[in-house]
This record gives sequence, structure tokens and C-alpha cells, in this order.
Amino acid sequence: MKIKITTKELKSDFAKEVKDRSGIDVKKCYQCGKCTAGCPVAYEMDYMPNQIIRFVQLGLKREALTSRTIWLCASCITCTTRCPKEVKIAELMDVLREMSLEEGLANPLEKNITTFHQAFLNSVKKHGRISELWMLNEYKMKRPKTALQDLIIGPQMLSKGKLSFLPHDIKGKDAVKRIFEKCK
Amino acid sequence: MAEETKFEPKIVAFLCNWCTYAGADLAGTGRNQYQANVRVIKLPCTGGIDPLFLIKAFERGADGILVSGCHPGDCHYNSGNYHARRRWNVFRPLLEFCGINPERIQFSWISAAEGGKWVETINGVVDTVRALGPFEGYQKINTIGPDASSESSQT
Amino acid sequence: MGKKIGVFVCHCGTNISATVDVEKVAEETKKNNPGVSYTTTYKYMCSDPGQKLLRDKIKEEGLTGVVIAACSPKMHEHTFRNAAIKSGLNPYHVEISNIREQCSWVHPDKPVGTEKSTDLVRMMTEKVRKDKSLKPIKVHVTKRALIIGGGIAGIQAALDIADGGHEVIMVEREASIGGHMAQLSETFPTLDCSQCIMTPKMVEAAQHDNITMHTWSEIESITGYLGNFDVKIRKKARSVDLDLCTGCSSCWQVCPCKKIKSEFDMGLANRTAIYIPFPQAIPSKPVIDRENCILFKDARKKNIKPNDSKVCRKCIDACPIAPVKAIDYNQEDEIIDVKVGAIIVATGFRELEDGLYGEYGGGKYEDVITGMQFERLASASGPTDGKIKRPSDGKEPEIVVFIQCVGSRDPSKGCSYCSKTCCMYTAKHTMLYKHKVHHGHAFVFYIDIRCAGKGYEEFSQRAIEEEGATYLRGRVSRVYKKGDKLIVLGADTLTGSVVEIEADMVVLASAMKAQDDAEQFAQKLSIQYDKDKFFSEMHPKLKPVESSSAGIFLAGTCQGPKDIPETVAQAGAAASKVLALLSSDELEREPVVARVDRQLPPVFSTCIGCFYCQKVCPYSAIESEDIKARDGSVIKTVARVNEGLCQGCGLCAATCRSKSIELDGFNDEQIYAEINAVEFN
Amino acid sequence: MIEALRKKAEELLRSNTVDVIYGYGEGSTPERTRPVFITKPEDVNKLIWNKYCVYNLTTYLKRQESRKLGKPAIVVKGCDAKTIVVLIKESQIKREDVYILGVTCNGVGEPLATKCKACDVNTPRIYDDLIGEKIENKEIPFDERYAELDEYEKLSEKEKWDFWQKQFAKCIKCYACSSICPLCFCDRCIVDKNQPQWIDPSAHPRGNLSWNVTRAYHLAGRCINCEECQRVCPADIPLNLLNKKLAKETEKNFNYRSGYNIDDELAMATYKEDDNQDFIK
Amino acid sequence: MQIKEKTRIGYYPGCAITMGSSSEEYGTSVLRVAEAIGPELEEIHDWNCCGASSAHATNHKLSTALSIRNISLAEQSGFKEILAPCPMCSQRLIISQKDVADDEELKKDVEDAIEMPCNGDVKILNYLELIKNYCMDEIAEKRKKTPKDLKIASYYGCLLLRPPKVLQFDDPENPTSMEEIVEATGAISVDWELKTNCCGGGFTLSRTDIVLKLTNDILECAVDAGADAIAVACPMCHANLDMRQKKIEKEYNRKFNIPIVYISELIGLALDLGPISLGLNKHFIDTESVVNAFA
Repeated sequence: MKIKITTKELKSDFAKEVKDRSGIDVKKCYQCGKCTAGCPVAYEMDYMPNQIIRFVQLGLKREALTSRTIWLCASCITCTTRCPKEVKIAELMDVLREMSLEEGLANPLEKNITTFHQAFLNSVKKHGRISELWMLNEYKMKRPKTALQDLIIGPQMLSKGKLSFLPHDIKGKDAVKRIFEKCK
Repeated sequence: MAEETKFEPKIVAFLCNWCTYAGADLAGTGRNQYQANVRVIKLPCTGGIDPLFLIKAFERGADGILVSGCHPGDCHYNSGNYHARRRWNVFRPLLEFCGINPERIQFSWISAAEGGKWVETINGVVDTVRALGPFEGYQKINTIGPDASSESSQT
Repeated sequence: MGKKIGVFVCHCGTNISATVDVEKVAEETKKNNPGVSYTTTYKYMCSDPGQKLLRDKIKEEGLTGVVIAACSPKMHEHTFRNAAIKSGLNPYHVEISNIREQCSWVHPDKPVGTEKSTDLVRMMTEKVRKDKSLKPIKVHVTKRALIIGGGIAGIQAALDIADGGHEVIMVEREASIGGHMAQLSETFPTLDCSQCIMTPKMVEAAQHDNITMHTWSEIESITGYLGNFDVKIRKKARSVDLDLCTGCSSCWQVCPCKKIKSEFDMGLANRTAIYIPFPQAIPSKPVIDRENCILFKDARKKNIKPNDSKVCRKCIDACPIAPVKAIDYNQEDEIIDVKVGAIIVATGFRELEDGLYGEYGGGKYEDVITGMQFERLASASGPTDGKIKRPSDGKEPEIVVFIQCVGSRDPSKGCSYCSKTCCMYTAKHTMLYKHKVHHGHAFVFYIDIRCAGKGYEEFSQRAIEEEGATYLRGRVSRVYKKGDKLIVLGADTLTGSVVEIEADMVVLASAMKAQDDAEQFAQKLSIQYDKDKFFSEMHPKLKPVESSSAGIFLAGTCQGPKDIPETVAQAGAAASKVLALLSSDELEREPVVARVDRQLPPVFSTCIGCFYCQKVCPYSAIESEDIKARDGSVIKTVARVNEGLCQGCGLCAATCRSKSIELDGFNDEQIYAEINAVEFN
Repeated sequence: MIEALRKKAEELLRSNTVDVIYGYGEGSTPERTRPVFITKPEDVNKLIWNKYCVYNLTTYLKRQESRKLGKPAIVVKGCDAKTIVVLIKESQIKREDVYILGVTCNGVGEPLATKCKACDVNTPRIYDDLIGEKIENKEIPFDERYAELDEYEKLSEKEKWDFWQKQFAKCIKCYACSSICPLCFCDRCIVDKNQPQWIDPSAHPRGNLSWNVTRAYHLAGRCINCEECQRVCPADIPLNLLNKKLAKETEKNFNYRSGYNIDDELAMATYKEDDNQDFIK
Repeated sequence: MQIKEKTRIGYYPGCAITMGSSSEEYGTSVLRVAEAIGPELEEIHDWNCCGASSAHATNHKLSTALSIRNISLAEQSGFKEILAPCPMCSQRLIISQKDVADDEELKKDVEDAIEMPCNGDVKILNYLELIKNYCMDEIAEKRKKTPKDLKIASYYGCLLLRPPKVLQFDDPENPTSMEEIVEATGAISVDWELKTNCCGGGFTLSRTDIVLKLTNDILECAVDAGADAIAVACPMCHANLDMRQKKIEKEYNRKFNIPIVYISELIGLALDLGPISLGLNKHFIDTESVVNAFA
């Protein structure tokens, strides 16, 4: 890739935007790569975690927000735990995902993951809690290709009483709905 | 009284010997011009500046004061400027609380290499204080009653 | 009563006179300042004739105060004050009014410059009016130096001073001198054997007529000041009489406690309870490790004198010295008093502790070793006779991973600085390893390679180009055991990938840290230390070997991480500072020192003894003094300035609420006069 | 509570633990109290304790007259006790040379003194004996403790100046403020220094500003807010506002509260490398 | 024996371990053990889902608000401590609590969203913390069964330990709390290397391939270290290691068949509470070998 730095890029000050939103100062990162070294999912990522930080450092917003990496981060927080400069990398991924969704830049290749999050939250919004079966249902409807992979597990769970057909609504589900509204 | 000449504030600067005084010398060596309103009093260290000096300067009629020394960590005496900074941290709000515009007392760290910063700082202080006008409040009480300074050798 | 003040206004060629009407300045000054009895202007005041003019006029006019309106005092204050001395005027009655750098050169408008110059001159004449005669402070010098620490820094400094003809007292807390350098295998960038260059120096120091060595000893206290330090040295009980012992080895050969981890071999080998740290130790005489010796354990348990214990006693029985044995179980600590004029602190560093890096096993894996441990493995006199073997099973490792910056550049582990030496010693380690294990593979994880030194870059490149070490740019996140291998999870940020290496051994380039007791030690000496507990030099650029206390100098890694050449250079520099200091019988110092008010009885002093001054003084120069009545009862306790320690910053004076401390040369009256003299109308 | 106090006082005198008790005694009217100095065990009934015990008796620790009486036990409220911490830190008294009779207190004065309005030392933080039922000390938020300053800090520069000029104009330089202050213990006050005379000791308005500012500054990081200066001021100058302002700045900038913790380093005799320097260019 | 008044602790089960959910046996066994030896657990009234990864991964404020609502509910019921056995929940609650404590503005927004105040003085406990703080003596006193030669690998995963500066629970690289509990039940702890590795957590449905790889490493390491079973305290770890185990075996062509048991189940077995009542029959991988060891 070629990084072209223009005044426009510099003016946007992506790093500052990230800092204002999350308090995370990527300037502290000196690119030692320890985050990448310990990342269990790095092997699947299109950019290594340290490269994502580099994008933020250089103001390459699009590159960061369209990456698959931010969606593949499993939030295991190993990176933050071991970062010598105390950069909260896992938390940075959260912010980048948020921004990515806001700007409509989420990478379509990781649609499974974004759809899952959506299905999950929809269930919470609707019932106040997760109804695993209905959440699963919504997810599988939207990502039919994944339907097969859990063919064995689903019925077994049902037979062990581990999937309830009845969604459990909490009393305060309207309050929860209002939380969703207010936190848009 | 109509169109009188521009008000020229009098600024007293208390400088440490090792950094800012040398910085001011450097501005001279570089022939960097600045406004002539400042009168420098040299001390070994900003840590040696008692707030009484500032009060006295105002009493005498200074319109503004600059206190300047070494950058944190560079004090010739290791910690003098840190102690000074503590003092100003309480003294400045106290004056402000009494109704003295804090812009009349300014503080800076200027190293022996920062001739340019000295010029900027002095011009900044002079301009700011010029805009504020003479420190009439203080000068007014100065003129009520007898002059208290028995030491004065001026006319 | 009043002073007769002379004012000399310098033209400085046209440097001043081009923008300042010097004649007018002189005239106005004379006219408006009563007490100014003489004014003149001169082309070049600093020239010989200019100085002569000054000298003559002081005499002719009977001047008791002088103002020179000229260039910055930084240029010629000294010149003019010296000239005054020649005319019998105390130099502290001469003040400089800076009308060049701070006036003529920066204000092109002549009337403006003239007005300001007149002002500046008046301020100085007012100050001169209040100037007092001051005498330079004379300090007697004890011509003996103390060196704390017997590593390469201490030894080098001791030899330099001793060769210069002065007595040196050397204190080393371990049983032998030598320090870390004695532990090293080879040294970069030349790969010569550390022992071969170190041992002769150790011997030379031990045999030098001017050096008195106290090993197994520590500093108990240091008081006094530049030229006059009183030092108490604690000679810890060695249990062996150094005068009687011949170092014949009979005792340690029979000692039954053989399983004590050797500190010198970094725990990779064992030693006995009565031991010499290493074969080339100096003095080559043993010490009993009282913690581990079974006789001492028994005595502690029974609460009896050690010599009354009947347990073991094999060493004393084996001692061939007669009639009095060289081993003395009952020996006690001894305090020695010495007076010295200067001190060099060369207390060295310690290697980062195990356990800080849980992700690398936290000291749990035998085959994850530190840099110093690798030195012992690679040393020909080490536990493996220089063969590279894994500590766990003695196998020759085929893949060795070196991890740099372990504890360095890692603020999350409380250590933000670069240890400076690791890049080089890791490169050296890879070479030593490859020299000894030809088919082996060395991998180095690094963040940056920092090899700034003569021949250093070439050296590290040699490790890569000629010795075939593979450098990977990235930090290691995790080391764990799988079977008899160590899995190293690292990154190579240059390819943007995770790197997993199945290694046989891992070597951590552990940080150089300040000694554990550095903080307490610094307080004992009243020297300053930085956030990492390394001792602070007086000025990072211009006074790199001076500590914050006059007469105390720093050498080696106690001041910050450094390698051997740099340590030796600094030790030499410190030694030369000490030699300069010891070359005169008396020292003269600028008399700009603080003074606490003293009065006649019954007041004695206006000081009320709140001791804020003591707390803010950066030099511990404020002492407390009891003012006593004739019957010895304390009337009041007040502050007193130790002139030997005071550096004249004036912090105390500004802190004192009752203004009972003043700074000579910048006293209250002088500053008051200056402020008062500013023309405000 | 009074009984407990008297009993303890008697015990201390009888056992020669102390030579004198500094305490509160009855004044000319029931709403008044006055300091009493009890040296004989039989006199302990002169000691009282009530809500009119407003004074800070620790001021007698600096006075020659009272010091002559020997080792004191001193009755202190939580606020007054802070003075002793400062006096110890400033080497004016040794801990072992004063016996602290702490009294728990729910506030003094009628109406309640300002200093009691945001009290967080109902139970003294230092004492040898505690008289009265222990009261759980509240934690009071920063803003609330300095609420008194709000209306003044809000004033414009000119309003501030005018306010204080009006106040200082009333000053007659009687120095009651400094003589009552337990922490103004200098033998020679700065105004008494005449070579040079930094502060005009006469009742000139110019000297008034300098004097009052200096007095307040000299208490920065030290004043424990007993408000005695303000109480004794014959001109009713709200001196404590200045002290409180400085206490606020000291706490805000250095996280230091005078007299609260004997192990804290004195705020104005130490520094931190990361002290605020926003105002320094 | 001393009769202690039972401490009252707020119980926040979270979605995954309630009845009829994927990990209900964890909830069941936690409650059974608490009845037997623990403090009194009182379910927080009308609690809601903490939002889990899906919320914090996509909307920080929402994630915080969802968590804080539960804390506020607990505060209103006067609880001083909350037990959240699911580490996803405990981690989210603790992080949210810290985030609002550090950020006034966020706190205002959150309080506005949940329409309740939040003081932030409730302490949130994970299950290991609860056992360590309240039950170690009781386990020693009331243990009825001692397993015979049962070697357990304690598996912590991510959420109990990280981020360590916020959670402040145990050593993040080499934790030992679970081992201490395992040993209290009479089982033997095996030392193994991957006890803090990530199992892939929330990717179980969306990126099953990742989960399979990570869990394979973990299972392999535990089995190689000689473990007879793996103890966990996290429903997600359990789901990935237990439910996915057959698939892992197929994918990586190695037979593990290693039971994955909740630490609460182990305690329950030691107290002889009965395997069925602890939900040990609900596992995908047969737990009989573990149950038998306690026979």
C-alpha cells in the first residue's frame, strides 16, 4: 500500500478524535508489536493490531475503520494487559468498531460478526435479556450460510433443556428500550 | 489631555541568573529587538523570589511583573524553580481574589538558549499590560497620604 | 557614612554608544543620584587602559562603591571585581549594569535606550549603596578520598587518585572487589575476556600503597561537607581475620554446606557457607555466610555465642593457622572513622529482578535466563566452563531466543528508560553463542537497535551478517513451556506477522536498575536521585560527574545505565575532579551564601526555628543550633547555615516568613533598593 | 462530658503528668467563656465545656506567659487540634510536650460559627484522651467545604478590588489578627523588620493591602481555619476569606489540607515535579 | 461450630446461566453450593442483560448504561456486594462502574438513560472471589467426599483477569485462585501453560473456525499436562470447550473426551450435593469420570 499524506488527512486528526472519545492516546505507542505477538486472533486479521494503531497514529481513518481486524478482535484484552506503554488496545478496538458502524464502513467480510452483535442487542432491546433461541434464530435467518454449522449442537441443547422456547421478558423491558433510545 | 502619547507600562522582571537572565543576554547578542519597558532584577534563582518583592514592585508603581526562570528539571539548584512554582500557585490566586488582574503578574520558563522566547514574552507582557492600562488601583492608594518609603532616594 | 560611588559608562566601541547616549547617562546619573561622586565614560572599559582607569579612580576619588555600565555581568563582572581588588576595594562593592545585551543591542531608538540605561544604572547605584564587603569562604581540605563501591568504576577512580599521590579509602560491600565486570565473559565490541582485563586492575588496586581497601563493609554515615567529610564505615563481621588468613582454601574445602546458590554465578552453581565468591577474588580470603552456616544457625536457635556452638566446626578445625586460628566465629561488626576531603560514589546497578514478567514465566522456567546468567554460562571460568548448556538438563540449546528490552522501555513495569547496554550485549551474546554452538540458531527480538558508540554499529551488524543471528522487530508477548521446548510468541512488525518459535533456551536482556537501597543511600549522602533512583548529576551536560552535593562525585552505573568504556571514562573524570580538589590545602568559594540572623541577647536571633528553610534547602545546608544559657539549658533552637554546603540559591531566604535569613550579595536591602530605584513616573 | 473532663484534668494534675490545663472557664455572662489555666487539682471545677467555647486555646502554646506554667494539657476541639499538628510539624512544640484533651464537638457559637458549617473534624484527629462520645467524622465534598468563597469568586475583577479596598481601608493595623493566630508565632513579624521596611506598619491604605496579603500568604498551607483572626478583628474585616481561599488553592493544587495528617509534608516546604504550571508560559 | 449470620449478597445471574439457557447448570450449581455453605444470594430484582461483548463492541454508552442499571437496582435494594458468576457480566459491571466513576459526563448520561442514580459503592464479585472471600473455611469443614486422584486443569480464560488494572483480581499471568479452590475440594491441580488463554469467546457462532482453533490449543495443552478434567468459571469458556469439543476433535483429528466442569460443580461434588442436582447431566461431554472420582 501507499500512504499518501495530505493536509486534509492531517487536518482530520483521527488520533485526536479517538482520544476525545475514549481517552486513549495512541501517541504513546512506540510500535513494539507486543500486542500483535500475544493476540490469539492475529493470524486471521488483515492488519496486525499494531498496524491498526499505526493507522490511527498516521490519521488513516478509512484504513482503520474498514479493516476486518477491528471485528476480529475477541476482546480478550491480552494486548492491553501486556502493553508496555499502557495503551488500551482492546478498548481502542471498541471505539474503532463504534466509529466504523457510525460511518457505515464496517467490513462486509465480517458481516457474520456485526450481524451477531445486532441480533444479540435486538434481543436485549426487545426482552431486556437474551433469549438465546430467538437470538440464534434471528442471526441464522440473516446469515443463512452459518445455519448448517450448528445443526448438531442446536437440537442437543434443546434436548438438554438448554434452549428455552419462551423468551423471558423482564418487567422493566420498557426501561431497557428507553436506554437503547437514549444511547443511540 | 486629549490625544496623549501611548501609555507605556513599566514592567519589573525578576529573573534567575542561570537561565532567563542568560536568555535575555542571548536576545541581545542576536540583536533581537523588543520593547524597552522592562527593568530586570537579577537573582540567583526563582526560588529566591519572595512574594514580598512583587508586592513591593506594585507598591512602587509597576504596571506589570514578569517572573522567569529555568524550565522544570533544569534548575541550577535542582529544585529552586519547583519551590517557586508552588509559591506562585497560591500567591497568584490570592492576588486575583483581591481583585488584581492576574495578567499583571506573568510567569515563564525561559532557558539560556531561548532568546527568541524572551523577546516574545517581553513583548507579550508589555502588550497585555498596555491593553490593561496603568495599574491605577494600586497607584491610587499609593498617592493617598504620606509616602511610606523612607528609603526612597528619588525625587 | 554615605558611600562614594563611581559610575563608569562604557561605549563598547560603538556597541553601546550607537544607541545609548553614554555621556547623557553619565551626566544624568551624576545629577540625580546623591552619593555618586564620580562619573565618566570610556571607550572600552574592559581594555587594559579601561581597567587602569577604574583602578586609578578608585584610589584618586576614594571610591567605596563602583557601578560599571557595560556588557552583561556574565562577560566581565569578574574582570572588574579583580581590578577593584588591586586598588584595595572589596570586590563585592562593584556591580555591573547591563546596558549592552539588555539595552543598546535590543533598543535601536537612542532616546529610549538612553532613558532605560539611566534607569538601569540608577538601580545598580542603589544596590551598590547597600553592598557589603564579603570575604571569600575558605575551606580546609583533607587530602584523602573515599570511594564507595569496588566495581570497575570504583577501581579505576581509586587507581587514578592513588597514582596522583593521594590516599584512597575504598569501601565494598561484597566480600571481594570486582563488581559486575568480574562476572562478565567477554566484552564488546572487541570480545576480549573480561577477567583478563579486570583481574590485573583488581590486583593493582589491592597492592597500591595509597589504597586502603575495606571489603565486606558498608557506609554507616557521612557528615560534613566539601573538603571535610566525616565517614563512618561498618566493617561487617567476616568471621575471618584478614591479617591471619592466608587464603589457603582448607576451610571451604571441608565445609559441609555445599548447596547454597552462588551469587557470583547468578544461581547457576553452588558455593559453600564459608567461601570466596570466585577464584580470583580480592582479597582472596573467605567469609562465612552466617545466614546459611549450620554453626550460626545452631547458635541462633540456642541463643548462645557462635563460638560456644558445638555444631560442625569443621572449618576452624581445618584452619592451619596457629596458635590463633584465622577463623573467629565471635567476630563482631566494627565501626571505623575516617576523614576525607572528597567522595566518589560508584555503587553500581543491579539486574532487573525475576518475577516481574509473568508472561515470560516470572522466573519459573529454568531455561529462561537473564543476560547476566548468560554471561556466567559463556564465561570460561563459569559453572559450565564456558560451554553453553541449558540449566534444566545440560543440553546444548539449538535455538536460542534473545528478548531485548526486558524491563527497559517498559513503563508498565515501572521502568521507562533505555538500559543502553542491552543491544550491544545481546549482539555479543549471539556471537558468543554462535562461536560455541556452530549449528545453533540465534533469534533476537528487538524494538530498536541502539548501538551508538565507536565500532558498535559495525559490531551489531557483524552479529547479523557474519554470525547469522536473525533479528526480528517486535516484542515477545509470551513464553511458555511445551514439552521440553519453550514456545516464544513474538511479532515481526516488519512483515506484519505473529512469530512463534520453538526454542530451547530464552535469554532476557534484563534492564539495569538502580540498587535496591539507592534511595536510602542517597539520603545518607544528601545527594539527589532521579525517578528511577539513579543518582542525579549536578548538570546533565556540563557537570556530569558532580553530584548535587559539593565534594561528592559520581562514577559508573549508579548514575544511570552505561557500558564499561563509558563507566571507565566517567570514573577517570570523577577522579580528576577529586585530584583537582585535593591539590590545594584550602578551597576558596564565592561568598554568596545564606546567613541566619543573629542578635545580641536576649533575642539571640529573630529565627523562630520553624525549619521550613531546612526542608526546602536542596543541599541540606541548614543545620539546627541550640542557643544555650550558661547553665546549658536550651533557650531556643534556631537555624544555621553551613557555609561549606550552601550554594547560594536563596530558597531559604525567600521561604523564611520573618526574613531572618538573607543571602549575601542579594540581601533584602540590596533587592529592596533595586526595586525602589526603578523609575516609575 | 464536663465531669469527664474535670476528672481527667484532676487526674493529670495529681499524677504530675502535666503542670497546667489550658481550658475553657465561665465568662462574665452565660454566653461567654474565657480561657482558664488550672494548675491545682482542686481548681478543676472551673473547667467547663459548652457550645460557647469558640476560641482556639492553642494560641497559648506560643505565649511566653502560659509557657512558663510548664507542660500543658490543652482542651481542643477537632478544628483546634489541627493547629497542634502544624505546630509539631513546624518544630514549635514536641508531641510529647503537650497533652491533648480532645473534645468531640457538634459546633460552637450562637448562631453557629461559620467554621462549623462544613466541619469534618467533630472528633479530633489527634488526641491523648477523647472527652465525649466519639462522633463519626463526615466526609464533606470539596465544593461544599469552600462554598463560602463562591459569592466572592464570582465577583468581577473590579468588584473584588473595590470590595477588598473597602475592607482593607478599615484596617487600623492593630495586629490583633496575628497576635491571636496560633500559627503566627514569629518573634519578629515581617512588619517589624525595618531594614528594609518591606511593609509600612502605619495605618496607610497602601500598607494595608500589603500587610493583609502578606499575612494571608504567610498562612498558606498552614492555616487550619479556626477563624480566630476574623473573630478578633475590631474592624470586622472578613480575613478568613483570604485564608480559606488559600486553603482551597493548596488543596486543589497540592491535594494538601493543613493539620489533617501529621505524616504529610508541609505543602509550602515541598513540591512535586508535576505541580500545576498552567499559568506559566 | 460457630453460627455465623449469613451475609446477604445481591445475585446477578446474567442471561447465560439462568434456567433454560445454555449454561443453566452453572447457575444451578452456584445456587446449590450457596445454599449449602455460602452467603445468602438474593437475586437482583428485574435485572437485565449486561449487553456483553455485543454492546461494548459497538456502543460504549449503551454498554455502560445496560450494566449500570443492574448496579443501581442492587444499590436500591441495599446490597453492598453483588455476585456475578458469569465473568462476562462481572467484567462488564466492574468496567462500567469504573468508567462512570472516572467520567462525570458519562455518569450523567448514563443516569439519565437508566433514569436512576448510581453511587458506585457496590462491590462486584466474580465467583472465585466469592468462594475465596466467604467459603474456603466452610468447604474445609463441610467437605464430605474426597476425589480419588482427580487431576484438574484450572482454566481462567480472559474475563476473570483482564484488564488487570481495573479488575484487580489475582495475577493476570499466573493466577492461582482457582487452583486453591480446586485443591480445597480435594482434587489435584495440574500446572499447565494456557490457563489464561482466550477461547474465542463470543465468536462461537459468528466465527466458529477461530473458536475451534483456540479451544483445540487449550484442550491439547490441558490433556498433555495430564488433566482428567478442566475446571472453568465461565459459561462461554464452558460452551466452547464442552459443546464444541466433538467438532474440535473432528476438525483437528484428535480425541480428547475431557469433561469440562464448573468450579461450582466441583465444590458441589465435594459437598456431596448430588450430580444431577448440580446439573452434571447437562454437559455434552460426559462427566461420569469426574462424578465417579468423588464416589
